[in-house]
Amino acid sequence: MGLESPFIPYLANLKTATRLTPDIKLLSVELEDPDIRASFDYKPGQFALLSTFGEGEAPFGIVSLPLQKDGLEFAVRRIGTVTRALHELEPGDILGVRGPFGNYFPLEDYMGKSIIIIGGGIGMAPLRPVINRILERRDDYEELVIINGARTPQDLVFQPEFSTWMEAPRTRLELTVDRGDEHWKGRVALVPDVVKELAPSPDNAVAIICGPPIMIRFTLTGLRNLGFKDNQIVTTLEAKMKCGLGKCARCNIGEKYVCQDGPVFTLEQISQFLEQP
Amino acid sequence: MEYQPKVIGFLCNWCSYAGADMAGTSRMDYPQNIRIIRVPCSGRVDPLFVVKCFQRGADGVLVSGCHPGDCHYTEGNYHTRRRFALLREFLDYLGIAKERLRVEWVSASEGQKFAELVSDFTSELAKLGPRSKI
Amino acid sequence: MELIQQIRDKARKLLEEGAVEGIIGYEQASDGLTSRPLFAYDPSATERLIFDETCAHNLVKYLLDKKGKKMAVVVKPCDSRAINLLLNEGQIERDKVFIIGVGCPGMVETNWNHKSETLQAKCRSCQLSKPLVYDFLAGREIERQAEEETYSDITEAEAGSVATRREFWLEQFGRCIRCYACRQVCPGCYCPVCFAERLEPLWVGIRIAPEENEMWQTIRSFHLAGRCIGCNECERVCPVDIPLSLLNRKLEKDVKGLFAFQAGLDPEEPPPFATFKKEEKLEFGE
Amino acid sequence: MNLFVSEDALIRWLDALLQERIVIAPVRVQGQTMFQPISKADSCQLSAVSNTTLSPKGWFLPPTETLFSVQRDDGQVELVPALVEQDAVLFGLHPCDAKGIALMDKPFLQEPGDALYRERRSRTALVGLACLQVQPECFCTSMGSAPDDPSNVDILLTEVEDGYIVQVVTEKGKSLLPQGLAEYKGKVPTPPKLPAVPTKEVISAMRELFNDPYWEQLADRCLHCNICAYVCPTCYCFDMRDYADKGKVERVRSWESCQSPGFSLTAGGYDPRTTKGERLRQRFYHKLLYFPEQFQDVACVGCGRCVRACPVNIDIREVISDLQQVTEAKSGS
Repeated sequence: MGLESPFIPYLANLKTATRLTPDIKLLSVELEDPDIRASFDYKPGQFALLSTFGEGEAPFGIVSLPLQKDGLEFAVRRIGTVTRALHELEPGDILGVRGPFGNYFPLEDYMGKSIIIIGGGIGMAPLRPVINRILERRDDYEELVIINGARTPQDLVFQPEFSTWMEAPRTRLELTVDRGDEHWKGRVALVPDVVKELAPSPDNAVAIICGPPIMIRFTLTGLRNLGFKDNQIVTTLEAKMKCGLGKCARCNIGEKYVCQDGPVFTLEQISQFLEQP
Repeated sequence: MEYQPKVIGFLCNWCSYAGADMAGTSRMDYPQNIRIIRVPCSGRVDPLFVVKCFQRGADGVLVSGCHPGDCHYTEGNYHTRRRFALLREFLDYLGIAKERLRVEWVSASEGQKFAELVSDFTSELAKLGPRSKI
Repeated sequence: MELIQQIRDKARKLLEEGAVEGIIGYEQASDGLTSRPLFAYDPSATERLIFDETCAHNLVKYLLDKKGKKMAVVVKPCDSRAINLLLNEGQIERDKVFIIGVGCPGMVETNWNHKSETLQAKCRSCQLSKPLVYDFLAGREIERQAEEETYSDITEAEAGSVATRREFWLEQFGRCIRCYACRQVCPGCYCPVCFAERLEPLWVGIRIAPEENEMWQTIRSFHLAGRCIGCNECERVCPVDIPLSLLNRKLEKDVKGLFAFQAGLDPEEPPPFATFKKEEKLEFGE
Repeated sequence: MNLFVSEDALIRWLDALLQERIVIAPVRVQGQTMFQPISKADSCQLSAVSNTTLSPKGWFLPPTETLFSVQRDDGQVELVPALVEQDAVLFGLHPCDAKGIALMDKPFLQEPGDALYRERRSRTALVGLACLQVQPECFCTSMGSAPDDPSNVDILLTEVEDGYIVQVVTEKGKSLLPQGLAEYKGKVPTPPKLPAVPTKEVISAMRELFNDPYWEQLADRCLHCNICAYVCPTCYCFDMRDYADKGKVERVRSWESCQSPGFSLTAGGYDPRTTKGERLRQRFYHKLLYFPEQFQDVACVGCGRCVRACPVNIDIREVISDLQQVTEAKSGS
């Protein structure tokens, strides 16, 4: 029984760890084995299970784009045992990567449409590769509206990329925070209110939303009031995961396995789940 | 390699830890089998810590605090006394000899007593021999 | 049976008057021989209430799932000690519980689809003719001709060597599959996050192996020291028949010996680890 | 073609098997029967009547196992996968347990297959034992199995006068047989009859029953322990975590159950199933609806272990018939 057990991760080492917010770090990871690195293909929306040997594994969306020079990137919020260990890794340290798992955002189907991207806090992480892929092929898409919310200004994620997003053609970046501070000059409002205010048109548009459940619930009503149908609204579900292989049933919601049938679902699909997440 | 018992010592910060410190500063040598863990009060030592020490392979555990009545927090060691009177009996019943768990009162000025206590405890554990590992 | 009819009538009246939102009692199990807990919310369901010598379940723990709701619960004398325990530890409010007390003939050893004639060990030494606390007594007091609890099995084990006891317990703990039924059934086990589930620090861990099982059983039973009321449900529900009462009764005997205390007799008296006596020596010299 | 093995020949056969294989068989332990590796033939307690307390799934998905260990030397890290060292034979399992193993094959062997599980399966022969009598809570015939169903074993034994009929099912079984077994020409005992449990009709109605208050009421008496999942031959959920012990790191897999408090709780605090009713419902829906939709077979073999072991008598047969009444009441039929 050789190494082909799907539970054994690929070895990788940490190249860089940049702090994005007080509790979120952007980890750039390079797979050790060159053949695996070359064949490790994925699409925006897919995730991997990262291992720190001694704690365990946890699922993280892959936030880089494939064949990007600085390897696989993950935005990790420090919240449990594995994330604490990931935050303590130094460049050069060894970790494990299993994946890529799950389905992905069907960006090819969205060509020729306007894209509204709504992210709350760490919810921006799985949306980043979507934004960067759209900017890579900007002409294939109509309007691009990005609404990025967070609790406080320093909790806004991916700040180094705001300027590139803002200057991209036919692209609009709206930042908002729940609570400002003395030198925050931007918007202070909840994400659902910003959506209501910007009132993006549902015609030939797709909304991709990811964030804390409360934000999603209120933003959904806003989008539906604006005329968005459930098959025009897409999200990526957060669930407890252990194997990523559709075996341990931890992410089993209704008849779906989030690790294999998801994590990306349209609202229409989710509304047909027997069990509501 | 002659059997060296592994001893874990939970020492209360105000009395026993200071006593051990005094033993050190006045050059009293005592066996270095003991690994000392400083706790604010002997009352802070949860039976869970002691059982975990035994599970991870300790041969002996010492819980040491201020003499009853001198506790910096007035009643910490009264609780320690009750807890470990029961736990000692219970562990013996479960097959961990009661001699392996000792509760002693060592004040900040009793460096000598601490040194003697550790060497006496270590030799007693050496006689008992290693615990049968699972 | 007159006792059963009294329980049913009282339960029906309580529900019809809206005095309680639900009744927690016993009904016949699907083997037609033993019994199982019943939750009755509408008066018609009270017809299924029964009480016989197979109603060993301690229903008091279910009150913890119904906090804030006024419930009636059928309580045997031994179960009533769990009421006192939970009152003493502030887990239930007395005015939220209507206690239907029953004089108890003693419960028999049962298994699924099997009812023996022999009384459970705890019942052979039980001296309680009626519950210590109740709002209504169904049936009548039943004088118990109880044998004195001498803990003979415990003292016999204590007389053996440390090595034999170690071997005995390693074999018992080796069979534990960590289903946690002993915790889930125990009225004294209600921590929001049990120490066995904590990840940081990892006190027990997920391995189902002798070492971790020993850690689990040792600390679980020690957390009941001076709190276990001897309903022995943990031993009854254990799927691999580990003699857990040998742990609980050892602690019960020592707590009586060291602190002259028995759990669940008086809801006001503080349990042994919540108090102390300055002058007691407890074999530590001072 | 049925063969015959006498009682003594069986003992000799077991001794022969013990020379080259691990033999797991029912053994008496503290008043219960458990599947355990045996060291000598006569500790094997074959019984054509009752079942073991725990199912034999523990041989293929052990309560705890190491998936791989991490070797660290001067910065270099190597992941050493756990290996299956020896062939084995699982002796004396009843057809319902054999079906349970076949059901567990579906998720574990589905690509990407679990290599450890697959290796153990291929290196373990299954010698089944038909049931001559059944216990009151058995209902295997309603779940696609039968007291004499040979389909999931390599050899099926059936107890007769001073010995056993030996029905060879697979090549693997044939290779295990001792030499010179005579042909059996006698009568094959007819399998006992079992009560029918209306599973098919109920499963089709389960979609509409998801939000029925029945589940919340049923869960009132549930203790939320893991007994039903751990005794069950087809409950296979597991947990994985690392163990760092004195410098050695191992990734460990252990049994887990959807009744446990943290089963679906994420680190961020989100949990789709927080109430008792939701968790109890998940167990029945995974067995009777989700697994069948994913693998076209019900994840229950009717062995009756959960019925016997549940401290508060949550009886899956009663749940199924209750669901039927609830559907009839709903549809007014």
